[in-house]
Amino acid sequence: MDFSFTVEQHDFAAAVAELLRTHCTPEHVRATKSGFDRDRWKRLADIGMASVCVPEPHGGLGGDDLDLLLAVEECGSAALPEPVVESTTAATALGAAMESGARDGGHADHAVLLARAAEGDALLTVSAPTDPYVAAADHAAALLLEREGAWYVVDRDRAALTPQPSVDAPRTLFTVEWDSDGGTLIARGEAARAMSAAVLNRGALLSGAYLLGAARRLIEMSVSYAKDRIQFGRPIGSFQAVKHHLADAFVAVEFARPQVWRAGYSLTSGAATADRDVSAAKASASAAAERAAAVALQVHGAIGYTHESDLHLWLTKVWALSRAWGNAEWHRGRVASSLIDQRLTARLP
Amino acid sequence: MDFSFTVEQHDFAAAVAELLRTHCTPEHVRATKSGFDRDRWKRLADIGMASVCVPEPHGGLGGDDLDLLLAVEECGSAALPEPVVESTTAATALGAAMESGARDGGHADHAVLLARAAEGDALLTVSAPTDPYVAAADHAAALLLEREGAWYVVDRDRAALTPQPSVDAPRTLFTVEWDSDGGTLIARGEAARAMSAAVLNRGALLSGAYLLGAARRLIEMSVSYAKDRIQFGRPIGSFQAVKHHLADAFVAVEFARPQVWRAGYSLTSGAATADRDVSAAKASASAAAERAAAVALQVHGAIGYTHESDLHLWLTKVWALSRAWGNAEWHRGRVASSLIDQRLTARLP
Amino acid sequence: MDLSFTPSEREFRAEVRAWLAANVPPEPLPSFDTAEGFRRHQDWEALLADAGWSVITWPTEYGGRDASLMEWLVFEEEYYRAGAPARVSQNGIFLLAPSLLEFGTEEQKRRFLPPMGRGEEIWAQGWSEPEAGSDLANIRSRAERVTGGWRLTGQKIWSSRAAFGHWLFGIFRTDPDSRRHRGLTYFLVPLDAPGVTVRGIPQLDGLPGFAEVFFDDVFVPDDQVLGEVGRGWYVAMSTTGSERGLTLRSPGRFLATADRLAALVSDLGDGAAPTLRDRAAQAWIDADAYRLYTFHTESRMRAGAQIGAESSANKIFWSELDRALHRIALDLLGTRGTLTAQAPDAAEYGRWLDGFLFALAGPIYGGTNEIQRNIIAERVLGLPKEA
Amino acid sequence: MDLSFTPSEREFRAEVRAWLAANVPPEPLPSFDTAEGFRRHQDWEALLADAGWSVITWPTEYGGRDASLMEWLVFEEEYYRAGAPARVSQNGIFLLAPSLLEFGTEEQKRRFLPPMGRGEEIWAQGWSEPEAGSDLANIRSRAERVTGGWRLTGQKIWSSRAAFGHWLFGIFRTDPDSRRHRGLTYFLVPLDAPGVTVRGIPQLDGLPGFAEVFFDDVFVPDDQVLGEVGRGWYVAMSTTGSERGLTLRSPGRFLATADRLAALVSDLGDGAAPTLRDRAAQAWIDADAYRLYTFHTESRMRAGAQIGAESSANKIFWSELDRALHRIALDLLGTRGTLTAQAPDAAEYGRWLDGFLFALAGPIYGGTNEIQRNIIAERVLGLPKEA
Repeated sequence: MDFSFTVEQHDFAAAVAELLRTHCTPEHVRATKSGFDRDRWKRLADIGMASVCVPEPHGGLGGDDLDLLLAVEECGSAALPEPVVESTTAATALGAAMESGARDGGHADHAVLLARAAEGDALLTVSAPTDPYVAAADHAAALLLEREGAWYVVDRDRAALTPQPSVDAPRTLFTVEWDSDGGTLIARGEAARAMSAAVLNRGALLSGAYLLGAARRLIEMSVSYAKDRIQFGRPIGSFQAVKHHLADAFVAVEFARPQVWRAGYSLTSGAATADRDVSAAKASASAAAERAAAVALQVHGAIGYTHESDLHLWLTKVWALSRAWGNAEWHRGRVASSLIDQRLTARLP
Repeated sequence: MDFSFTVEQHDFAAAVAELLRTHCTPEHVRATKSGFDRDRWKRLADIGMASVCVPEPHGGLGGDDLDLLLAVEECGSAALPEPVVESTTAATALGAAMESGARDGGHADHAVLLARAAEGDALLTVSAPTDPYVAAADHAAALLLEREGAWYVVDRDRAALTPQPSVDAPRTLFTVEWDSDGGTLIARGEAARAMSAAVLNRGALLSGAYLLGAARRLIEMSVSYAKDRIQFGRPIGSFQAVKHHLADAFVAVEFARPQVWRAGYSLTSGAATADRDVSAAKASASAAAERAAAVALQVHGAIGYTHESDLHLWLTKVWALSRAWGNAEWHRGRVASSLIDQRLTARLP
Repeated sequence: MDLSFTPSEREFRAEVRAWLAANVPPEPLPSFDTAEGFRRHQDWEALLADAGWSVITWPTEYGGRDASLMEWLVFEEEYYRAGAPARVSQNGIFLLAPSLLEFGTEEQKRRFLPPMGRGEEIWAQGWSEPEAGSDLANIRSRAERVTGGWRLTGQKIWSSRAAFGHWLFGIFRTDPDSRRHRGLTYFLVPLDAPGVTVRGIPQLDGLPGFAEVFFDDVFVPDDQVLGEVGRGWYVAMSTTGSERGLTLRSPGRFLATADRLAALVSDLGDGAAPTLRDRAAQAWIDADAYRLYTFHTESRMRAGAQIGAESSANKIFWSELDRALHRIALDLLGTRGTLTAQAPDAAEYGRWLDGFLFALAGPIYGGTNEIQRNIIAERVLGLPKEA
Repeated sequence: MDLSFTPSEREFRAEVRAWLAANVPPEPLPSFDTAEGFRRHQDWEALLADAGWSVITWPTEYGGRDASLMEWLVFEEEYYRAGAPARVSQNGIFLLAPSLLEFGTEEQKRRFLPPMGRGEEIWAQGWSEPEAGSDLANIRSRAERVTGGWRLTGQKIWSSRAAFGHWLFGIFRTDPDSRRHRGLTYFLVPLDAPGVTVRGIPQLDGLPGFAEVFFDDVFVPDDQVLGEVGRGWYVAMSTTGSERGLTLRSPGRFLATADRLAALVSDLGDGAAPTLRDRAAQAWIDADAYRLYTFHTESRMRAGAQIGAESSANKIFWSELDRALHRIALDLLGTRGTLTAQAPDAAEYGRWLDGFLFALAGPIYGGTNEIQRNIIAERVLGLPKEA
């Protein structure tokens, strides 16, 4: 049993964090009103962020979810506006479809698309099976969409997008209409069902990892504010109520993190408990992040409500991502069903 | 709109409180190992506690639930061991059955029984429709029991009692077996259904009132302890965490109380919302009392766990009565069903 | 105990309901934190005032109808039930007016109350300062004695309505050697006075729901001092323990939200997870409990009781209730719950998100819930102050 | 990351499981807070020790098998899964033994460890005093230097196992002028020494789960001092930050309870309210999370990390988890959940009530959760100490 990441995985996350410290400061995040900065995305892709889970024959690194978790947590800590969850999930799904399709020759256009996505030159996105909206569809070259039990790759230009603005403005959401002849079939039947399950699990896993980073940062900002802010003649961080709120949020995040990592391992190793493990992780990460957001607002007081404070950059991410890819209620329901209806109480490890 | 009790109602509660200050100290409660002290019960009956809701023709005062609520809260505040909830509920139900039966002549034995109960010379008890056990059956002269949609009065001597000891030892519980020829029918059909509803609502209401008193006392004891107990060089009551726990418990009790009173009014006035109002009250009172119990234990620390401290006299009452007559979950379910399935959102007042 | 409304209260309710049904705009007004929305809300206040519904508890001579507290509670229930516009005049009519009625001179009442009631003059509040957030007594803005009045210097922050409003009420330090609650005086200041600068503070939605107000040698004549010089804290706080504790957030608001939540759960049918159904029932019970607690307090006040820590208990209860109501709705709606009101798919659901964001502030403003818990623990339960 | 057990760990688990299946008494033993139950639990300890399962992490020379921390975690999972008896030797093997192994002389280890591991000598803990509950440093019991040893005077309270046990470990003030954490010394005291009086304190169930221990000029020879004179606090606390934080409550206990809870919900079928089903799922998730957090900590320790505030986070998490698990079970069982184990109807359900009562103490002992939150806030998050 070894609950640690490899040196390479740590190094990759450190490189992502370093890049974001320079190119994804709060000022940068504020400036990214559209939700997508091609230059920053290209830089991230240059160090491998877009290609980790793309198969090697298609220009990727052939890695797995475990190679990504720490780096995605760093993205959450920086409130990275780019849709790292959706693009990675889409690229992984397309790569897997290509791999299985390779036996039948694959699809040349998709190979090009995937290679460009791995390079950071084309963005992919995907519809979450739990949600009616597609994130970042406006920035994407192509969308992976499900219709009547089959999956398609749809050119963005062949799809009609209706914006559905949400609390997290840079995370653009859309309802998408498209003609069937505008899409290319990549999976149907059993393969499509497997793709739906894989997409849902991966999106939930990665949004969970992102939420851990955002929650960690919210706690850091609140601790720092509570040390400096003087009320009633003393720093508010010396009051027990403030301490205990922050300690509880910290504990929630610390206990959610190993669950997210275990879920990554379950997915990667194809464990029988993968669905349940992913749902436990997303439920815990969503709840921990919501708790951190509520405590951060309470500690900051009115200033946390302003556009001037940076706090809202993380708050809005938490409110959006804790509900995207299935909220805590939905995932807890999936755990209950596995645990109680199917009496699957076996554990991994 | 007048949310106040009459002078008589206040005076009655004050008289009960005064009597209990003398005859129901913690030492008395400890000494009442059997759960029933005939002398104390007789004294309470002498000032009207057993006869408030008994019709006047049967030796009672012909009052209603509102005449009882404040007095029952005082019983909870004193951790009165005698089964005031069950005996009052039983006497009221038998009185009502006699009243409607009076038109057909009634039953002479029951008139004697009721008059003796009103005097405090005979104890009545009743099976709660929510619970499989009958409280205080060993001390009762007769039991009101439901079987196959009909209600009976059963002589205690004609029933076989199996003790089912619970966390609140003096609140003796029993499973009861009896032959049908050992009981006298008092209601069937529609009348029996009405009696079941009335019994359930009255038991839930009165146990809610009792819980308010117990919760109030638990908070008082904890406040007093927190003022005196020194840790880390200061009274523990000066720590914010202790203050906030106690403040939250206090708020929960204060907001539960008007709900209990409103439920009493709904029952008394035969409101269409009575079932829902009683359930809201019992759910809130149970939750508030459980909260007060948890906080009291946390404030007292290890001493709260000992037999030497008086705290357990109230803790065990709360644990038992918050679950008897339907726990918070059960009652919240009844509210949800009324509110959501039947869309009954009208309010009283 | 008689929990029925009197015939006159029932008539009153019917009258309010009928008027609102006929007059509440069918479409929600734009936010009053925009220039246009502000004006449209002022128009609504004028319409309310013309019909005599604007400030019903005030004496008739200033535009009210001498309504009882119970009538006001009934009015509020109907107002929120009808989905009527938010009150742009809220700071003035709920926070300033009680103080003005108690401490103002007859001239001040005649000068300020009627235009406040008609929504012609909108008041901003000036309590907080950058170094005095929850700790209001730490006020540093000061007023110096000059001939015929005072010169104000300093800065106020978190002034709601200041961005588009006309007047500000607030306390300033008139005794430079004083500390904490002493030596403060209550001033009424026009926001267009020379030396006043208002800077809007954009909130999460980008609109200036708050403002900073800077005072640079602003002259205020003596007749714009409310109450005694040096007793500003007393003037500001004396009403918080009385009706204000009851009227800051009337139950009507939460009852309407709770009913909408119950309807949302009913409408979703099997689409509502059973746990959310249960949480919604609990929140509805709590809204109902808040109403009962308020009626109970009203009965006690009518019997002559003074309101004390009830306002702290109220504050904790309604702010947590409001947050719960909206959080449950968002949990019911999933991703759809995160859409803003502008999203085509939001339909009528967009109000839940706005309400959620607003509700999150509840435990913070008007004295944080931590402070309210201290008040209950120390003043009601009698626990010792912190070391 | 490789979350699989090694072949040797799997073999180890199989071996433990097989032995427990063959040896765990089919009926629960009487409580070890009764004379008979105490003896029966000692017999069980002897059986465990004979098979080498009593103190697996100890060096073989003292009766252990040099097991790794991971093997111990596996052992604990199997132990609770099998429903094996509570460890009457717990104070000794979990709290004293780590200190003895680190600070004891070779003679002390040889004298005390083997009979402790075989359950022949049962140890009571002597930390708390009437005036030193959560504030352990406020210790007043003192030890005076005399020829060849010390004379102990004072009182300890909340000594679990003291009512029937043989020895007590605890700290006493050896420097009468010292304050707080300084000038304390760690002593090992036989409970049958002249001058020692033990008075059982009945708990809610009437059994003496705790005792008060009075010391009236009790002579303790020098070789029963553990570690340096005057460094008793250091000796007592040094192990709390290392493995003890991890081993005070191993995940196995909560995993077994969570599985029983899931089975209870499954068995009740439609009789389980949907909300309780949901709460049970959350509690099961949390038990699983506690296990993962522990494995994660074990990996970090193997990589050389020091354990710090993890033990505070652990304490908060498991104590709240334990309370939740049992509360949900009682909510599922309704009135039946309030029956004691003696009630005919309680059947296998009676254990939930006992567990509930025990779990309620979790947030209190071993440092209240309030203290643990302070530790996290100050030592991990770096927030300032209270004024």
